[in-house]
Amino acid sequence: MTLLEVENLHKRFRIHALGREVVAFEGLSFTLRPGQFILVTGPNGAGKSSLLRCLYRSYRPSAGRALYHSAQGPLDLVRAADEDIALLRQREIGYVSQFLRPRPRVSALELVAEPLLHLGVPWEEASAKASLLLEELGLKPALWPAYPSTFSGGEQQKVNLARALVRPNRLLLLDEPTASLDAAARGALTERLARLKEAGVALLGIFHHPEEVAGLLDQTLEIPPAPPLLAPNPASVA
Amino acid sequence: MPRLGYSYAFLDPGAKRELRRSLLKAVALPGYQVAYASREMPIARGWGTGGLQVTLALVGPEDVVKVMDQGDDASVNAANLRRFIARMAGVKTSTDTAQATLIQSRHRIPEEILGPEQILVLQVPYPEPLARLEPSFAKARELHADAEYGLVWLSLYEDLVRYRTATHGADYPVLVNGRYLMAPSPIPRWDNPKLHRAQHLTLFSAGREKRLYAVPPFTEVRPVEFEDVPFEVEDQRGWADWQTGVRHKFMTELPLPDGGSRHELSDRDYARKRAAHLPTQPTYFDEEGGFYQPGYLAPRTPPERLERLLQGEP
Amino acid sequence: MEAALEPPRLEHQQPVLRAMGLQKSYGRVTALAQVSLALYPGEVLGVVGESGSGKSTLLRLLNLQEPPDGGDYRLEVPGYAGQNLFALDRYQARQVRVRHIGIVYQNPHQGLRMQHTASGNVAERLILAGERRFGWLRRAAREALQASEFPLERLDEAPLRLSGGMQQRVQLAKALALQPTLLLLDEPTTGLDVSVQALVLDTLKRLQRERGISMLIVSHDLGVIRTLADRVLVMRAGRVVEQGLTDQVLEDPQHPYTQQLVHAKL
Amino acid sequence: MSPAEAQGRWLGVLARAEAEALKEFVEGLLPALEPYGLEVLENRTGLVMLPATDTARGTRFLVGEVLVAEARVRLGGSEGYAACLGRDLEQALAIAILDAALQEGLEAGRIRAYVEQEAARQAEADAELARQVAATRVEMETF
Amino acid sequence: MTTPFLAPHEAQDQAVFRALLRAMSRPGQGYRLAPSGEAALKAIGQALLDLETRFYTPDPGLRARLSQLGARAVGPGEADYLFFTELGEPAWADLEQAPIGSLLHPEEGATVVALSGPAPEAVLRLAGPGLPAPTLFESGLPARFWALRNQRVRFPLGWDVLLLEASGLCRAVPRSTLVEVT
Amino acid sequence: MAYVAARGGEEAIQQAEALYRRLLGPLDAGLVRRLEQALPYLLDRLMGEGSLYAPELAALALAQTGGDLYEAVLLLRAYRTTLPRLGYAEPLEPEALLTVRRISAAFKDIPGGQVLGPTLDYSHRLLHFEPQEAPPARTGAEAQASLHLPFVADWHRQNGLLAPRPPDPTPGPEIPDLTREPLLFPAPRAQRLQALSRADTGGVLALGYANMRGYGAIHPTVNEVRLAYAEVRLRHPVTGAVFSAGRVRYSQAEVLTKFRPGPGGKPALELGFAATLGWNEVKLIAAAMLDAAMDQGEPHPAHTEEFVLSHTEPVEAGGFCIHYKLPHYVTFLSNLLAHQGQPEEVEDA
Repeated sequence: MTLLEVENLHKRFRIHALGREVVAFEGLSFTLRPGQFILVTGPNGAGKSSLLRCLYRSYRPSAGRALYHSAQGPLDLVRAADEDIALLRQREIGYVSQFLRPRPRVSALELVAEPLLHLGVPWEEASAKASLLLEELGLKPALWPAYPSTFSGGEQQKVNLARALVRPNRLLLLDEPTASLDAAARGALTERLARLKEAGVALLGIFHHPEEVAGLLDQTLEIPPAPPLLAPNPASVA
Repeated sequence: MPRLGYSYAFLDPGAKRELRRSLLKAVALPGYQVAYASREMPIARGWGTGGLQVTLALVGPEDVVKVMDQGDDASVNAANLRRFIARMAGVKTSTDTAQATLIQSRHRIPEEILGPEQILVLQVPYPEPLARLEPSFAKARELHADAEYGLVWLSLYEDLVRYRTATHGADYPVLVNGRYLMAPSPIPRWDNPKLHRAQHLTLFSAGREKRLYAVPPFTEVRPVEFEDVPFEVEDQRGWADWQTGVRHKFMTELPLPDGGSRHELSDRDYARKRAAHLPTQPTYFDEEGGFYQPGYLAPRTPPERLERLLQGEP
Repeated sequence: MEAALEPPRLEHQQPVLRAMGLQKSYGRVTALAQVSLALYPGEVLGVVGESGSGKSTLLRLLNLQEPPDGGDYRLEVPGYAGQNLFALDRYQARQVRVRHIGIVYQNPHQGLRMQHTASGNVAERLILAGERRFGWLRRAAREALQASEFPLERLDEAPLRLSGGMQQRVQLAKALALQPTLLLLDEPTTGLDVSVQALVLDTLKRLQRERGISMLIVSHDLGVIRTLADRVLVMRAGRVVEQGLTDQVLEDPQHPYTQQLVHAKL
Repeated sequence: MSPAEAQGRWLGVLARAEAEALKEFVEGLLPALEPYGLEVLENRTGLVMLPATDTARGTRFLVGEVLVAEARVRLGGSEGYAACLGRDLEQALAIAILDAALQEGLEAGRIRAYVEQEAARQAEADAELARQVAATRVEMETF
Repeated sequence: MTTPFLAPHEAQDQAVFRALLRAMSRPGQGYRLAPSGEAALKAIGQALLDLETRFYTPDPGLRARLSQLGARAVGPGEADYLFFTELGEPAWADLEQAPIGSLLHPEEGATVVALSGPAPEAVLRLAGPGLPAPTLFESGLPARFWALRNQRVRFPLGWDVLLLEASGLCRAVPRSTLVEVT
Repeated sequence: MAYVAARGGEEAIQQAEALYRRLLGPLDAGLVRRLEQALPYLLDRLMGEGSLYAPELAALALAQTGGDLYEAVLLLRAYRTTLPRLGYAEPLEPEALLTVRRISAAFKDIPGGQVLGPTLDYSHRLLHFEPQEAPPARTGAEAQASLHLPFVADWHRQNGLLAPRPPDPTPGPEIPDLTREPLLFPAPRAQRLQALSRADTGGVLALGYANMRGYGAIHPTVNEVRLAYAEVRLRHPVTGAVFSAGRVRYSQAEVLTKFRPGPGGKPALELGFAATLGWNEVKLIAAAMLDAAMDQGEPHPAHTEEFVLSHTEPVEAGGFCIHYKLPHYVTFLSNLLAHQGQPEEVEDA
């Protein structure tokens, strides 16, 4: 049984001002099962991040198919309606970025609890879960009611991770989540990922230091280097 | 020689028909202001030309006409109008409220309860109850079309917040038949309740502003009020007529040279009858100040209660 | 080739708002050309575009302030569900507008009676909906102002004497007093200091989350849109040139105009 | 000149004629006309509403009312009519009688002569006015 | 100065108007008009119609008589006043079109004047302005008429009805009245 | 009892009117005739605002009121109400006007020339203490003299600066008439022009002046001012022959407000217009400006049709102003009691 079947996925950026296209990646195919952890590797600029963003639909894939078996039925993430993607993001698909985007005047605890609040979880329960996770990742309790915009990079990233992990997901996309973390936090994360994997969450991730999660990896997806040059925009040539 | 003879009741038949058509529509649309052409009359605009036109459109040889101003039949303007109506229509006139079939009045409704066949014509300076809040008649018309009267209750709300009382005196706006907001003409608030489910027909006419409207008998007429802060009439509980000692009827205040004042019944016909111990009709407010329709006027709001409401304790 | 999106399959809720083929011209100027949009429960839809793109016209139409030349507009509100609201008479249209649609304008003068009290401005909404209990109005005005994080000690001051940020809170309280189904926001933070802007945005975000109100926000400020909107419509010369999830439109804009807009602003 | 134009001309000239002289003239004719049966049908004052035309956009509007005296008489088989500005009922009556007489062809020679004499006087007065107005025309320098 | 003279026709107009005003003020109550039957229709026309009004009637004879008042005969959709000597099948379509006014100008709703049949055809329960309490009233007009009337009246929109009975009584049912056909 | 006994009030009003008459002095036909001859411009203003052309009655009204213009206008208006309307004259066609004065500020010279006509515009405003004889008429050629002077607007039209004047075939009885139908806003243009023709000279001047001083976005240029005689043409009821019942003094003004880009790149003009019975140049220039300003749709009151027309009606404005002399003690007391005990704003706790 698979959770995600990616077939011949392409991503190109069409830059109208320059009349050019930039290729991010081309012709990717792979499958991902529940509980499987695939590491995405490849040289810088190969389009590793772009792949994750395409699956999260922060980017619009240019061609191909990404059949996702949601709890409510299968759906091609390439063509699915925005409304459906929004729904999946709220309930099934998580995404951990490299950086937190803090909002002014929102406390760390509130920011982490927010995804649960969106699902209608009462504040008491949501904040308890958020506290637990922040504790696990080693953010000092004194900082919980503070605004993360004043935090260090590492502290911010803990909040970011906690926010992404606080809610149960079926698919988790990890884009260099450990970049600015201290060793203790990295350890906590690895531990948490192991538990998620055990619980059947499918993981697709980019790691600067893959050795940290080596024990959890099932497979590696190697993205070949992207073509080095800008390709002329076929539309503008024609 | 120019034509010397005037039409019966001054207005030419065409003007009368237009007024009559408008009056019938006004009765069918309680509280709604019907626009009419409003002829120029031989008295100045603002001096009762609206009321006069309606009276002249109504009047026939069988009528007995009473005209009063501020409650007084002897007021110069009332006398002048009465003279004109009598001259132009050859009708009987009377100062006795009970005798009159047609009563044209400025700023008062008589104290004695009007009978079902009597018609009261009130002179109106500003027909538009929204004018203080929306000076454009064209825009006010849209507000009436939508029954959008929030502004009026808002203004009462603000009065209560700022002054702990409604500051609107005479011409206190009313909602007629649950639909149209209406200016009752500058009658004192004391007279407002008299319009509610009255037996008689009341017609209102503003000559200068060219609008007429009606409150048919037995029509709901409710002042702008809050359920928990009910409308109040003028507080004259301590006042008595200096000549007759009568209380609980609307009084006017007469300043005295020594700086004090005394009080006098505003309805002079009623005062005359009371002074002469003549029989009178039942009055809208009884001798204790109770209104003849029990329950319509709620008790006054005590200041402590208003303070609690202001704090949001319903 | 750009993949055409399919209609929603997982989203089983009915849209709260569905507008189809909105059309509006002023003389020879086309303000809106075949604009269609849907808004789901609890969703925030951003509308971006430069001035003259038709954003304001769209808001006026959706607020039933003026009729379109063509189109169909439905809101899932009691009594009017499944009806084209553009076909209502002026009285009914007003009922819908008063009870079910809230609006916050960029210019508080447009949305508030500046000489009245702040609480009165909020109370008026309830009055329009038929509330005639003074104590109740006071309570509701307090609650709505409190929810909009307005300082209650200034409850009975005139907006004229309040700061821009406070004025927006009064507008918001007024818009929310009747728990509208739809909240329209017309550049709600434009003209405010950055710090005040953040406070207002935060209030909006919280209210949206707590009350599940569907919002449509018009702004030329992409930061505001990113903070609040789930999805975005990009308008230009009366047409929708692009729509998508907010992060997608901002990070991977497809249409040349959107690219220009995003790159000019970010 | 069509009969209607001719009638329009005499009615216009008579309306502007000097009233006292006109009345005297008609007084003198009455003995000759009365045998044909003279009946006054209407003689009253009233208002005539005057529409005007806006020269900017062409809208027709009502500029105001004009007081006129009018008269209708029957003489023989004709109905004479007159209206003239003001409230001189006798003047209107006098003109209406002349109008009827001219239609009937009674005393036509005398009446026509009177009308022509009046017309000439009025034309001269207009011409004199026109000359005086023309004298106020500003002569622009020409190079 | 002597009092101006009240001409007989003016006296009739005044009396008719006062009766109509009473009737309009007290829905369902009968007030006597001096003339009855078709003459009453004409008397109402004379009291209210002139150059400034438009009327409709399907009855050619009545149309000719009312036109003499200077009023313009028009179609039912443009009429200020509609006169019916009888209300049957063809009248329904006319009444469907009768103006009900607009929210900005509800007074543009028409007045429907009709001769009422001799026998009671519908029992109505009337309530609203002019009525101290809900009142039953036997109408000589068919229930179909009242159903149509109720369908067209959305206060303040709608038309006002004047009924003329053979007895010479005139009754009014303005649009402000709630009419329930029992 | 047909009449109430004259009590204090009634006796007083009769005596008040008598006193007024005594102070005014005797009034006879000779006085009225002299006023009619001596004060034609005052009568013009009175007849224009009274909306009734009847110089003899205007003089009578003036005599009866001692020259109180508002009272005199009211007399004329009220008298008007009592007269039957015999009918409608044939519409007054601009081309048929017998013009005695026609000037334009828009051009140095115009077709037909700048004709000053009777005016004091360029006279020295000196009081003359000696008796004045009418100066003799200058006699002379002027063979071409005509009272039919062309219209400056027609020149604009020939040059494509102004839209053609569309024919308005509305017959008299169908022209909207504010004396028969109430004025509702927005008003048809015909009613607007009718209202301006009857409007109060002082009121129109004040609002027009406010516009000129910068409250309006208008910089007026007088395109044309014209004083004329107009024939009142009626139709013979039997034969249908059209004839003139006499001449009335009539004046009109056009004010040029601004240029707009028109079709074909040429500028297009906007003209405001006003006309009245009698000769009254000040009122017409101000009124024509207001006519143009009312189409600008800007919110200043002096630009707003409802504001301008509602407040420049002399009988209504004057009457309402003096109505405040009537007793108001009931309303005054009611208002007083409404405020009693709560005179100051309550400070918030």
